[in-house]
Amino acid sequence: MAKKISSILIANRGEIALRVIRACKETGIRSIAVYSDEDVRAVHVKRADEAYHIGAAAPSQSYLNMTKIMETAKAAGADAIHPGYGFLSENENFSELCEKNNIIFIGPSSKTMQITGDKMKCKAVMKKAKVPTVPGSDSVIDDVEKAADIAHEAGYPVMLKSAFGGGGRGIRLCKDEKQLRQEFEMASAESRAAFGKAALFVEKYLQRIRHIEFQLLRDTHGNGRHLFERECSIQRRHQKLIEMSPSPVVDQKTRERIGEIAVRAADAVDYHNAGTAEFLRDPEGNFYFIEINSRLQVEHPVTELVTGQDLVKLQIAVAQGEEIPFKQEDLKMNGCAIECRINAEDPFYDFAPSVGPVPYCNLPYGPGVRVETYLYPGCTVSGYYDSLTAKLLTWGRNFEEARVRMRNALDEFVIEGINTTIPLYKTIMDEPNFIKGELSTDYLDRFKIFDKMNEDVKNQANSKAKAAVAAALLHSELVRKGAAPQSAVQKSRWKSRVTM
Amino acid sequence: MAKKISSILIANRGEIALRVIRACKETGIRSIAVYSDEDVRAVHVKRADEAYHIGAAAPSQSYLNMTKIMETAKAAGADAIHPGYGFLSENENFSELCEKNNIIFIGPSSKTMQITGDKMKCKAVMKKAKVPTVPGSDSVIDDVEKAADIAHEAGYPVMLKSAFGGGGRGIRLCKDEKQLRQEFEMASAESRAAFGKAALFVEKYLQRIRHIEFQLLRDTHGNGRHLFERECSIQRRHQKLIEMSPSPVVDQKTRERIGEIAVRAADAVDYHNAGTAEFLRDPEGNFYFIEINSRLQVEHPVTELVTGQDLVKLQIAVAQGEEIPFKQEDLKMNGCAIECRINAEDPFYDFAPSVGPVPYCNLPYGPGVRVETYLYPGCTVSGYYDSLTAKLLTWGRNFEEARVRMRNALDEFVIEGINTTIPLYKTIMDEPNFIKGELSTDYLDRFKIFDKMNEDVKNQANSKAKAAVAAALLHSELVRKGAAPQSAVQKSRWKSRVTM
Amino acid sequence: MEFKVGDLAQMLDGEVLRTTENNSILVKIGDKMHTVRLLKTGTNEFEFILDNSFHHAKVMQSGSAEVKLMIDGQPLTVKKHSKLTEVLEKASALGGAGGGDRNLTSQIPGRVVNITAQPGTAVKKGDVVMVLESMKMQVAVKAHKDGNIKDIKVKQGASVARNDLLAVIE
Amino acid sequence: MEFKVGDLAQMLDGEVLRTTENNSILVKIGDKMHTVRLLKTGTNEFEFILDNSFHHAKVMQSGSAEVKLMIDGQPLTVKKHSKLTEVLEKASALGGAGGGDRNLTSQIPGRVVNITAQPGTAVKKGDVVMVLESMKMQVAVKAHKDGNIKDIKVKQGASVARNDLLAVIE
Repeated sequence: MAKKISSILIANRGEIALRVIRACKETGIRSIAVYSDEDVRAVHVKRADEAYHIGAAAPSQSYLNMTKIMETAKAAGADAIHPGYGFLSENENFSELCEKNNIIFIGPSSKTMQITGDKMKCKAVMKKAKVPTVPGSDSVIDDVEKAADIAHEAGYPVMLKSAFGGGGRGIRLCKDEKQLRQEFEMASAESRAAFGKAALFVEKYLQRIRHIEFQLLRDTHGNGRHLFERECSIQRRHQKLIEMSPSPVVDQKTRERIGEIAVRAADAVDYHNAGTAEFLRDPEGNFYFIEINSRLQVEHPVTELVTGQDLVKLQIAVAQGEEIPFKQEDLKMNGCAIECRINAEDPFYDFAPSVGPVPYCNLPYGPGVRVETYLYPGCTVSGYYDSLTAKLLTWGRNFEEARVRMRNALDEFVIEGINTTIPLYKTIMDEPNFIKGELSTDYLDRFKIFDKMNEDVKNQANSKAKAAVAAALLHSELVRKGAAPQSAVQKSRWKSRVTM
Repeated sequence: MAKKISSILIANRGEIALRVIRACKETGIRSIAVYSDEDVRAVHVKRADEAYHIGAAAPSQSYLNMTKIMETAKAAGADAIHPGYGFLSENENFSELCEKNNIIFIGPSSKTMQITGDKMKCKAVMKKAKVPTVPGSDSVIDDVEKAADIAHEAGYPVMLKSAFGGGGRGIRLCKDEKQLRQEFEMASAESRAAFGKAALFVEKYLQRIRHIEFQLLRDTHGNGRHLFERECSIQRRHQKLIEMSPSPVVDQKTRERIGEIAVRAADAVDYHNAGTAEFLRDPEGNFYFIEINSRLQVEHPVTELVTGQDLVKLQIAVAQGEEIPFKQEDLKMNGCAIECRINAEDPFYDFAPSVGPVPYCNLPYGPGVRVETYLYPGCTVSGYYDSLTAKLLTWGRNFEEARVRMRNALDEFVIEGINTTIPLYKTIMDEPNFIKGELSTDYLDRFKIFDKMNEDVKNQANSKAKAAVAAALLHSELVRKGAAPQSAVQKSRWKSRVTM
Repeated sequence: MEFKVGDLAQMLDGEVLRTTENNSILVKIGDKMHTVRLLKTGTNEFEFILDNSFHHAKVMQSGSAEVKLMIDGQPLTVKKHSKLTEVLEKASALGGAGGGDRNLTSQIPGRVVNITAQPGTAVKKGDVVMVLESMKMQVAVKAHKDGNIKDIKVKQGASVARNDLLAVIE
Repeated sequence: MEFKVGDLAQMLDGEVLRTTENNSILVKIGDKMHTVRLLKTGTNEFEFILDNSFHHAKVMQSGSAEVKLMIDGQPLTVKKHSKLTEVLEKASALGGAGGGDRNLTSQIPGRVVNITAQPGTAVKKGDVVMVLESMKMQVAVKAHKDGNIKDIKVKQGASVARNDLLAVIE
């Protein structure tokens, strides 16, 4: 394992590929990009030392094509593969394929991923390691009596989940035993019809919860560290939108206590490299482990800003067998960082995907501002891949400074041609409950944020009324003098708001 | 003095105006820009809450026009004026004009500026306050015998300087007493002919010196703090090019010792607001105070990156009568920061000014990168104002990390249409003596950096030879097929390198 | 001329008075005079300073009755108001909500993952007709009006571009 | 065809062999085969991948004998070499260093702060003729050839634009 990495193939695209390329440039490592037909003009192709075409636009033909990527890695002489996030990053088969081909997979071992990738298996391991998990069944249940027993122990309300569901589907809320019994019958019938077995599990239903996660790093010598928490409670349909560190509800004592639990979780699965232990926190302050994300996360720069560490460079160091160069007590939380995920979705139209050319964009900059993006003027946002176009981060000495910097940076961020979630974040940055740190996973609904956003946009539009009239007058004058064209242009926001 | 500032007129342009505007946006202060005819499309006009036209392009007609600026400040209802750096920032008359008009000048009082603006007067005050200055005469000398005495005390070699010279002109080096007597005769004759009196002074000649300065902040309640040092030794013709903090030769003990002296210097002139105490350091480790710069400096973000403080916001706080919100011992040096001044000058052609439209630019970003600039695609670099177009800063946990990040950020920084000092900085970032921290004000000459730069550029060009042939072949093919035009474009680097 | 801006209830009266020295234009908006300084004119955009504040305007669409603008990144429609426009608007309003075009088109590019409505069946406005996938998201395409599905123009698995015809509802 | 690139001593032989599938072009440079994948063609620039590395080329000037390129931000002149070019080059070299044009033009915009040479006086190449100020810097304008100052075309204090005629040296 003590092989010095001199070249890395990045099996990903977009801003995370660029992030890894920059880390390679800083460490003198040859960076090898791969790209699909759709990405010939993508920024990761331009910035990498080398770039190899791997297939058609569809992910299955390119960024998910393990065989082709492995072939390319060998042909290019790559020492290691960085999977980024998404795509193959949590695929234990790919990690195993790398192991077999003697190429370093920058992430945990396939053995570890087999556990972390299976929620129930992982939960069992964590219980054994005395990591607190959400009360409920340890494994799938086919028998309603057992379900009732477990529900009784965990306390109502409980959730009945199908092992075959995912992303919120197949979840049933049960307020009492009577409802549990009814729902169990229906759910197991459905599940049996579709998959041949019931395979349900029971879990305590937690209300007004916060999503708080701990950044982990563990080397092959068994040294485990946590790099403090990130609060990621602002979500829409289980997708994180805003992340920050520190969490407004985590004090130093809690940080140390839960951080230690997170490291214990990493030890329990013999985790290598960077990862994240995700927890739910209820209003009473209880933390429940839910899962380990066995990869670098989208929101990793939040942690970089408050710790000063470079997680990608640490990933590389650990992957080539080095020990983590700091002790737990060496880490200090410095200031506050916030991240907004700038997605190519229309927040005024149910977050419909918005794709196409971006003729112009202006990235914000200045004190305390960091951007991670693949956008550049003249680029194209593709419908084949996910909607994250940019991560906007701000750092401040405290939450308030980070917040006002974010508010201003959002104003400076211009992306033409597509709709993005920027207007939503502008509303949130000014919203009193956000400012107070009153967060929960149902934040958007609880505080009617979309109504506020619509109101804000209306007010902003109204404040521009005089300028609009002036512009209309100027336009008439210019047209009259033959100086301006009668009409224009590609895709406006109006068109994309027509009812579908 | 305890008046809360709610609006600030920024009597400046370029990146520093934008810097102050951002600080205003963060603190909810109305920002008022002023602009000359040349700057109608400048970024500070676009980003400020309000923008007022103040005159013709020439600085004397606009940014140096005190009367017009004061009129505008009153008409716009400004509570305060931020002078930035350059222009009126160190003009005691302007500070006084603000005082008379009851508008807060964000800087020291006119009384303080009268002292700091006069080198000899300031030196006398500092000697009294036991701030070590460069050995030599306390005031101008007309008598050769006195000059010889002082030179003897300071130790040869000494410099003979004319009080009427400046910027390196009128300086004579004297190795021994004989030479001093000869040079004194000639210099005093010249000076008498030109100005009616000799007015010379004698100063110890320091060799292989470093320029190290301390950031100061002092409030109206008499609290003085230093925010550590910046090493600014890499200079060309007394113009700083690269600044960094910490200095490679300042350890914590020295930092505290000289920092304390710097605060004492600020006390001695009853300094208010942000300023800088400049020192020379000889190879034996002696520090000699040379002057106080009574304004925010170009290189202030270096200090912001290693302290986490926002100097412009602190300036505003102190200007409205607040006490400095931290104690000296609260400040911790965190990591290392480097700044490169991206000037619109051609380093391959004796740093000739390079002005005109910038059809395209790409600002670098990513982990640890900060840019301060007025550039945007489609902007114009004017010949009326100074050549600083951008400040590129990087932060790292240590010098090495900051350095490699700077090297990569310089690669990412694209500015089309004008020549800049970027190639020079690329060479310096890779240069062994820079990496070792072997710096002095004659660094560029001592290590033949321009030769190295020319060599680097030649090698880079050669490494692109195959790509150039491929491009020439493609171009021929495209022309043959009628797909590409025969020729092109505005201003190329060749044209601007033709011998003048 | 009277202008109706966005969904502001109030009308704004606007007219160009004259060009002053200094490349500026004097305009009257409402009952106040304003100075407009034109900084830049591009093919479909211009920059100006109105009462000492900078604005950027992009003309997205322009007709005799209305101009669709992007003011400082903010979409705004300015209608040139006259009695005639009012009459026309009322007339079109009488056509009923969702009336008009029979074509249901795609607002996004994507892949057809599921077709839920069959030709010949009746749908109400808002009923899901099919599901597209784009950016790893599933997006329901809803009927834009009440009516009968006359025709489904795409097949499951097909790729569609923005503005492609998906179905006809009569 | 043979190419001379920049100041590289060695010549590079280059030819286009054929277009392959995949929108790629097979070229021979020196004695090696290379695959060029053209990604984008603009009015005066194009992007391509040569042997798995991305390059951006901007054509700054192009003639039958040479192309001036910006390759990845690096200025490079590629001369198409032939016996004829060689002969022409030698001939022009015989014209002597600094020969040719009599016009001394300004390479920068600025203000004339000092004129140091008088009409009728002799100057050597590199002698200072006048001093311009731009960006708060003083820039010496030097004679581009040996000769006599025939005429000074500007006055002290005047503003000059880039490429303005400053003096005539014969």
